[in-house]
Amino acid sequence: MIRKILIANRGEIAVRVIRSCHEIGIETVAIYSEADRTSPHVLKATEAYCVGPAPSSESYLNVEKILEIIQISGADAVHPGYGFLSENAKFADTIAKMGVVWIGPPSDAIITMGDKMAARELAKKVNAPIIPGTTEPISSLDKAIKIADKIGYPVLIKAAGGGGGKGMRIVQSAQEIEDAINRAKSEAGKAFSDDRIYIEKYLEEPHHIEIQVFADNHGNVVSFGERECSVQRRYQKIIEETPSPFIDDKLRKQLNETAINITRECNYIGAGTVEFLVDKHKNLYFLEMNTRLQVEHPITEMVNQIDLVKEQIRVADGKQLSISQNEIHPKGHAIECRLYAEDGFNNFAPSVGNILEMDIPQGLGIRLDDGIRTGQEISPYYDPLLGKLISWGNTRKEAMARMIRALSEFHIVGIETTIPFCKMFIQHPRFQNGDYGTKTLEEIKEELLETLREYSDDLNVAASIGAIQKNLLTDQSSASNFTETKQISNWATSGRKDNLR
Amino acid sequence: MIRKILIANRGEIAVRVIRSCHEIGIETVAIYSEADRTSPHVLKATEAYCVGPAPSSESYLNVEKILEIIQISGADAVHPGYGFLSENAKFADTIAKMGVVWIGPPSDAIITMGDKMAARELAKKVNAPIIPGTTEPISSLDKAIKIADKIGYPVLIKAAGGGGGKGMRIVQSAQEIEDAINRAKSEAGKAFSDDRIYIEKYLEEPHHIEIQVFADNHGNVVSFGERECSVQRRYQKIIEETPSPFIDDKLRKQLNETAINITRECNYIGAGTVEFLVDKHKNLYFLEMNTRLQVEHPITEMVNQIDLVKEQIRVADGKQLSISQNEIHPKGHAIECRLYAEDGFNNFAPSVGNILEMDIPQGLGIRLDDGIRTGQEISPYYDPLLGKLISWGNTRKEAMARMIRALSEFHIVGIETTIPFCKMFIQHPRFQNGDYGTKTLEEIKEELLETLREYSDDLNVAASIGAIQKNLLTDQSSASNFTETKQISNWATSGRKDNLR
Amino acid sequence: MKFQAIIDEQILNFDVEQTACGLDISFNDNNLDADCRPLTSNSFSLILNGKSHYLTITENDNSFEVTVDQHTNLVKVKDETELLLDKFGFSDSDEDHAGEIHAQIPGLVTQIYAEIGSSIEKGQKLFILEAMKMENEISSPVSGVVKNILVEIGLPVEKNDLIMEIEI
Amino acid sequence: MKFQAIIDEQILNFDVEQTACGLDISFNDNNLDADCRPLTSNSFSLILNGKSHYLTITENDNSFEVTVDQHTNLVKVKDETELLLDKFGFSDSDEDHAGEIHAQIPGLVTQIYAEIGSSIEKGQKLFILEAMKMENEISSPVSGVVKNILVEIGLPVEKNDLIMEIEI
Repeated sequence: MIRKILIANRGEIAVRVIRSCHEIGIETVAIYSEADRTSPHVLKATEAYCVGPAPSSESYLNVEKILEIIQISGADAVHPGYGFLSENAKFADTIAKMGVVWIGPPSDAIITMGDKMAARELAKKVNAPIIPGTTEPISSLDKAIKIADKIGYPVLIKAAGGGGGKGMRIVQSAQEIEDAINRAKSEAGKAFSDDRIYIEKYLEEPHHIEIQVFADNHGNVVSFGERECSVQRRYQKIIEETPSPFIDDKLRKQLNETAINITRECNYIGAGTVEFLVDKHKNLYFLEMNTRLQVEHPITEMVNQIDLVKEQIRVADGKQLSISQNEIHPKGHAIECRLYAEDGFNNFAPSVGNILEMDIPQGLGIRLDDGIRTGQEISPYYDPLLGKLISWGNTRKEAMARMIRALSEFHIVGIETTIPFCKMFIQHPRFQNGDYGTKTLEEIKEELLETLREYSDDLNVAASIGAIQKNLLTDQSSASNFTETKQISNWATSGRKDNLR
Repeated sequence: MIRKILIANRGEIAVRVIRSCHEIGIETVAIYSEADRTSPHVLKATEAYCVGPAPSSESYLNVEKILEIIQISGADAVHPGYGFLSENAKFADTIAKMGVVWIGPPSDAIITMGDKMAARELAKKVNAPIIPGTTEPISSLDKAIKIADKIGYPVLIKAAGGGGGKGMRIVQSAQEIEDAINRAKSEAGKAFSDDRIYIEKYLEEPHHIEIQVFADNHGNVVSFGERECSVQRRYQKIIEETPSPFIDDKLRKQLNETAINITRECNYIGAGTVEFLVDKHKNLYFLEMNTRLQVEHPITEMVNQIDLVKEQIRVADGKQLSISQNEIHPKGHAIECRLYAEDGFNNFAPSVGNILEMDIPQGLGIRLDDGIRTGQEISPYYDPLLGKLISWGNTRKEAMARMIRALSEFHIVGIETTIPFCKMFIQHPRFQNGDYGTKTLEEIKEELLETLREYSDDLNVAASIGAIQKNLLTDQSSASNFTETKQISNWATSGRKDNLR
Repeated sequence: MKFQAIIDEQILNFDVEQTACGLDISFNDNNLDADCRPLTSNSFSLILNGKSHYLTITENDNSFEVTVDQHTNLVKVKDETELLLDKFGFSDSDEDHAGEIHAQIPGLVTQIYAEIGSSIEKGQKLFILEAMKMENEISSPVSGVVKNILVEIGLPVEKNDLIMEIEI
Repeated sequence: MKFQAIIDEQILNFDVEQTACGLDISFNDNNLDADCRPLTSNSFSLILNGKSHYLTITENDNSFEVTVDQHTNLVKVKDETELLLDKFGFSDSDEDHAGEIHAQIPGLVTQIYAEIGSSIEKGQKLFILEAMKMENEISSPVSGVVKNILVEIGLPVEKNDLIMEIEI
């Protein structure tokens, strides 16, 4: 019986885990770096211990110190959250060997699914489709053509020696293949002194779709349905929703079954996520499995009305899952917006500073998984994720409208966030119509900026009045000196703001 | 088609209505008294107009000015919220005659159900049980005995001439009745020079249970289930939950059917609440009908996953209800705590002041319907309700644990609130076991205070360290002068805090 | 630096040194593992022997109203200078004002239950102050004799107005 | 009192009188129905011709960063004295510093794409600053010639450190 859980993490996920623990009467132990002494997870935990200096390598990844805190605090279980040590099999093993419960899958499953090739092999065993392609680089033209024919067009040719798009080619048909391979090899040879190439299936307008699975050690494996995670930038997810507006029930069934098969095959226990790419022809391809709780797990919780962290703890405690597959019937629609300390309208430039004020949206169908507080200093040491805003609605339309309503109510002063970007993205017809894939963000980025520039005169007058009012208040509180030398223009003022105009 | 709604209210309910309007693309018009210029409902509405000075009679009840603002703003509908003009039939009528949609029941229904005798008669017509008793005062001993026998014991004898418990008697059996009536008459005669008395059925350990009904003008009348509202103080509800832990399915069915019958009989349209008293033998008695949205409507929304304000707007717009009775299956359990600006541990003394800081609980299963913001001045002019915290869980146990978790995370600095009281009440075995009625709060009040006094030494040391730290910071920021005369002790410091020790 | 905290009629003695890493605090001559950090002007995080506490603190006349994990207490703090003054009998006593009953909120006095000269028990109701749509019964914080009544029934009072004086 | 607001390359002229009930504001000689009230230090409520706006404002060097209904703009405000100085040619120009590229956040410079003397187009990438576990590409806000580079690859920089100077 677990009584006290050490959460080997920080930020919103640590707070998330603490909340569920306290609701089931389990005490919590927070660890914090010196930069995080007054962060919310420290304030909300039952106990808190310093784990080292600010850099992750000396604190949240400092295994030795964490083991020491486990001993001092008497924690009988460890929840790793996501990131940091969550997919570190050795850490999982060490914990388990101490007689402390590891709230995650067995280390064998972590190792298998953490290895790209091993995961691919395992997927093949259960007949899960994987993206067809070469796993070894080739330099022979004949062999390359044969493989391309076998994979089927369109195919993607990639240079083995380097990245950055050099030597990369999309080939639509057999007529073009010879010429394309020759050119790719030549380009790659020049650029990287290595003319070997990979060939793989080119996925048209791919969607990133993942399945939330859960297994206990009584042989039960269930799926809680899919999450559509195609709103991405540089493989960083920004907005997720469930159900996916793109897939149909046939594909949904296929995805769920495939995910369950993979989960069963790797002797999984606990919460996991099986990621797929789905092309525009609704072909699915297994991508990888994340052997931990996912950032975007709340949307699955909303439509299933279940607390996945509590299920993790149940299962780690040796109990059965509280729900069986035939009781799982997702209801309604949920959307998550990730709140990053980044300026969505300036290439997602990170923002640091003090959170001076916050006005947080509330009300029916709105959930915030937060990891920040008023007065907090956002430091440059960690991931810029501040929290996640989640909306639920009976329909996709309602969930979207509710999210827009909530984002409009959300004011954070002191740092830039992705709130305005998320709002405009959700308002865009491509999202409204559910007509988007992993490349959509890149495609409509400029259009969003353009819309932002369409300023009404009213807003300009409003902004001016505010500035004048603030100016008067500032002058009153501190007699201003107009001859004072003022320091001007770093790229915050000159670069970033130019973009906003 | 409604496009712009004026909300003739303030505080949390005005904010609540604004949120639903914006989610369905309807613009909102706020009205505000001079004291409310910077209150949240003004900040969140599309438009806002001043309706007069602080006192309600000159602002939120100022019909003439409200009608003027309807004209100026071009609002095509009015939502009255609860309180203020929400049950004012004449106002409803005036609005309707202007060609503006009244989001509430027809004035006839308001009039009928607002009249105690008329409502009683209507209830009788549909065979709804009402509390048996005399409606006219009597002074004849014989007649009184006959009536008491007919009603059945226990009965309550009340003086017609006055209140305050004088002349009031509970009579358990026929043997005691003659003596009791004589004494009551004599006491009442002396106290009020009027020896007439009322006799009514005495309800043992009564519960206050109400049914949320909804009707459209297509003949559909549905019930969304009950709310248990027995945690009360001076008839002011403090904590509500659904489903009621007290009633069984048979009684539930009876309550729902009776409520629907009454709703149908008074030609109701829109959202309404039928209130009942239920005694310990599970006998139900019709009490009254509230012809408006109820403060505690969110718990019904949580278990039914429906937005009742959106339904109100639909129905006012002439559309059918979006849901039929056989689709209504409440799921899980919801609890609401009312956050009053009152000190729950000092006789609910009201508190005014500036909200200096707020740390609001978030996360899965938690909803806040808020009407306050950081920096807001809580004035003495209006109802002390600041907002409502609502928890949802798959079970009653989970909803309670979640509520306690959320209340523990809730910090408001600057005014006293009922947050600590609600937390202790929910933690008390009487609430935990679902074993409470309308008198429980009064019964366990002292015990809660006693528990509060059981201070651990650790907490005293913690408080002292905090005070010393604050003292040092204060000294640093303003050089302190120990000879300065300090003004001490109003009843805030001497009276109220004594109670807290 | 020595500090005395008076809380719940107990006197707690602390010794506090300001070091580079914060405060070094001893309680009853035992060094505490305590780390108290301001979050905002009125909120603090205290880690005391590993346990995390959330404190909110407001200044209230010469005391601090401290809420620890939602338990509120009044704490008086005396520093070395004040302790020295106490020792030589120069302490400013609170007792002088203990019988002054002030209005905590603006409102209307609608009932007065006492007269000048009447004896009052601690907890006995003194008057009703109507505010926020509610009748608020005000009870006496002390026992004594009513020395003065400064309001009349039906008249509005402002916050902190003196309403009664009770001689203890 | 006259004020000039410079926003989005437009110049807006206001006339503001402080009255008992707040500010009386004229824009282009037309009286506005405007009521602007502070909510906290950085938030304001503005009711302009009946419409309710939520404003957050922070001071940023000599400008205000104003967010109205989540649209952010930089606004410069000049009062009568400053307008007078402008008139006589004493205005302090921003242009002097426009080519200075500072680090907006602390981080590590991992790539530099320019050399001293090279011509730079507005929008061309200058260097990569690694922070918050991300690579951040910094582009030039101006066109010009690189005059100075003050960092080296692999070295950490603090917030506001000068990284490059570009002669416009």
